Amino acid sequence: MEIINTYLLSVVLASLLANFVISLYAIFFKPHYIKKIIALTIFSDTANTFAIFIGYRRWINQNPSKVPVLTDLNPRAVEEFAKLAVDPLPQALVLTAIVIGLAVILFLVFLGWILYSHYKTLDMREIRRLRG
Amino acid sequence: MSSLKSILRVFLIFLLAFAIYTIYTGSLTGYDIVTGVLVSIVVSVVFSGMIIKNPLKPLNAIRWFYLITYAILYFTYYETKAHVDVIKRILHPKTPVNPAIIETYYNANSDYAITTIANSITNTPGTVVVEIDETRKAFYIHWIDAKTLDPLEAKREIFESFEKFARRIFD
Amino acid sequence: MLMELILIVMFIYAIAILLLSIIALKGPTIGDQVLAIDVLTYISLVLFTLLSIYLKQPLLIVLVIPLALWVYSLDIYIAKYLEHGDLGA
Amino acid sequence: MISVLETPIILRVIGSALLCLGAFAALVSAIGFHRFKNFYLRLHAATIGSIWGSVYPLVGSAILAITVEELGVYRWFVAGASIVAAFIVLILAPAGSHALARGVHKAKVARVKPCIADKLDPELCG
Amino acid sequence: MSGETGIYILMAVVSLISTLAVYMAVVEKDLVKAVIYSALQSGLYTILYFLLLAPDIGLVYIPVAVGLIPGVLLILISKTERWEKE
Amino acid sequence: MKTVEVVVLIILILALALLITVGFEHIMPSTAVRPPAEFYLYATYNPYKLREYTVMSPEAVTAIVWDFRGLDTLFETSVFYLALIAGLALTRRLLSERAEKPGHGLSLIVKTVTRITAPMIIVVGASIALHGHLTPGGGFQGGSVIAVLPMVIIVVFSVSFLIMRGFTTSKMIIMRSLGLFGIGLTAIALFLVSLIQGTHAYVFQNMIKPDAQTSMPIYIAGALISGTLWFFNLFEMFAVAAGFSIAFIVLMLARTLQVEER
Repeated sequence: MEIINTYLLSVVLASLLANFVISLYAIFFKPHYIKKIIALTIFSDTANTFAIFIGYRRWINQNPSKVPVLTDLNPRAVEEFAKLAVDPLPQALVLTAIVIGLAVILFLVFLGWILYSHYKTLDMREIRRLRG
Repeated sequence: MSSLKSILRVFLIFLLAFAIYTIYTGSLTGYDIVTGVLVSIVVSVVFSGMIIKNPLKPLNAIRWFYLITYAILYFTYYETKAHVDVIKRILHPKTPVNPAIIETYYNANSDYAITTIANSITNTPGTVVVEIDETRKAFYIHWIDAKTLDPLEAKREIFESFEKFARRIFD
Repeated sequence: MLMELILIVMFIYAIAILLLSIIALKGPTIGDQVLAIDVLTYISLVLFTLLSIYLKQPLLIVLVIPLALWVYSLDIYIAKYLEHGDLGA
Repeated sequence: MISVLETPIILRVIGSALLCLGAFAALVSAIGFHRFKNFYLRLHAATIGSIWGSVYPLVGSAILAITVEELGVYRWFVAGASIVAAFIVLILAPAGSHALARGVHKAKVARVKPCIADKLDPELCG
Repeated sequence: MSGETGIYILMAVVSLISTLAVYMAVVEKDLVKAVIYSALQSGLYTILYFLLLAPDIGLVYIPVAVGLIPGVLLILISKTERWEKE
Repeated sequence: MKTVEVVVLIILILALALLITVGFEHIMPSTAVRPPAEFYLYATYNPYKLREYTVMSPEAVTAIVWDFRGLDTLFETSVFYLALIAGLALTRRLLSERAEKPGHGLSLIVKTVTRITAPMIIVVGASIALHGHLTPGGGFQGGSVIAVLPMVIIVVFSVSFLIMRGFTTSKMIIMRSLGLFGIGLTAIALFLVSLIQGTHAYVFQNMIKPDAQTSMPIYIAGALISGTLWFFNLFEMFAVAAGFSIAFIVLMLARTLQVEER
């Protein structure tokens, strides 16, 4: 049973790695600017998911692992919470990363609009050619 | 009179906002009540003109009675009838369909009544409102089993009872 | 007894999500894809509720309301784009 | 006469029935997406998925959550959130379907097929 | 079958579909469709965050990735061009 | 047809997973978390044993975001604003807000439904932010939930509708500055107080530390507010919501400006 669980979790890890590879490929080799932005969002989301996945905690003796939020406020609940809850640190780091990611995407979108009004295209090959 | 009406309007939205805040928060301690009241006051002042035009309508008990009757009737009878019909069509080996976009005319005035009718039509499988023409008061409905193309007959077939209730509730 | 029922229901919902995501991936037109994503999300709301009952973690339910509120935003963006070609008009 | 002891059982039966209905409807809706070959027909399968597949089981799980004692005071939280989510889906899903259908029809992305008549734009028929 | 394995199966299936969505988003020439694929990927990641017990991330990820990024990208597409040339 | 490629992709992933299972099992999540995480979980609400390190907030994520790693978050917030300001600076010169005629928008049904959901959104966002120290949520979450509302209103009604209603960028900038000012003030509040009193306290301090014995209020009238966390959440909500709203409005006005330029 244990090995099946490990295999299923490694399917998650493998797909995240595949997402990394595919989106990195798109960021570097796809010529269109908007496609690059889409790939960038996918890349940052995958990185965030990867961080949270690393912080996941497996079940202990059929006890589901817990959300990192305390529900009862008493000393015994605190002890149990520290034994069962998942890692809150990656979640805290990812939280700000997502909002910053959106701000960066907005900046890139503004930049794309400026680029388009200058060159009348967003295809990177053509922009490179137009610059001479 | 008009100032009383606007205060009433704000108060009604305040109640709605506070109810949602309480349900979403899921607890009713002193902290929740204080913050909920503050947030609801801000929201109701900002949105009062946008949601309710005539504040006397929501205070009418007969409208609420019709609303409850309509909800019970709609969720038990009309939904079941329409769902069973479409589920039969999906599971039938040949998927028998007979679709058309038909034109019908509604007879309601307020925005909420029109929206209720249209959402009721769309929420019953088998009919979807594709386009609404406000000047001619026309719905264009995609109907999976077009029994008729005549506007009046189609109206009787699809949404006459919805319209009756919606006008009693919102008009 | 109840938990087994919930597990079976969740299994059926997972199959439905799988079938819908096939349409969302290959659906011939844009409309089909957006519609499939919609229904997929509405169905996963039920999955979320059942999971938070099954895992005995009521706090997970907070995700349901924002998700229900924002699914239709994709609909209206696509609809506005197809209708006018400009989202601000 | 319903005694206090039996009430949770009745609630559980109602909730479980709604859940089973929801599971069946969700599966049928997903099958319908595969069996119908046209966008406008799929709209009807989508309605099954959103009403019987989502609104009814959300109400059912709210009823079930009240009877689950392990959740403590938070069961009202779960039940309230489910009810509000059901209400939101009930009013937003048809608006989304309508907006999408209108956009697709105006942009002529999909044809109405099979079709008896199209009063809105006869060219799209067939 | 225990509940743990069930949760992990769901996780594996969801992440597999998300990889397919990412692949389709990258190879698609129609940029509107690429945005829709990335929205599908966002929805699947939301389910994944839920299963990984991160409601905080879900709460910030749903408005940003489901509600805002498709809209912002569609604005840019509507202002510029829809098709990616060969 | 892409079916072949998709099947190849699935098989590749499954094979890679097999490889990971056999060879790299130790990188998988296990039943334990790393020691720092265990400390954070143990210290987030623990007035019983760790009074000198606890944040008194049941929400571990918000506790880390605004207390254990509060300085990080402050600088991340400033990065976020720099990105937004850089974006706005690109179009700043071209910005002109005039209440033109209202646009077409979508159909009546969608408009009415959006009208009903608009207050719901603000209430839900405010609830998320104000309960950030008790239940999942916080300033970033509440702010981004609220920030979707201007976007939806722009799409469903039109951008000129939003401007005619009074949601101009200047008002949004005032709101955003208010939020940022509040964040800064909360960060140094305890330092200023101890400066006046003549005692010792750190910048960004929340609860008592071994060598700084002043503390923000944990309870106000019996309600747990966890010191600075409540204020940070509130101000961050304003800042995030207003900041994104400005960006959307400017982004939407861009089209008309481009036409006028020609």
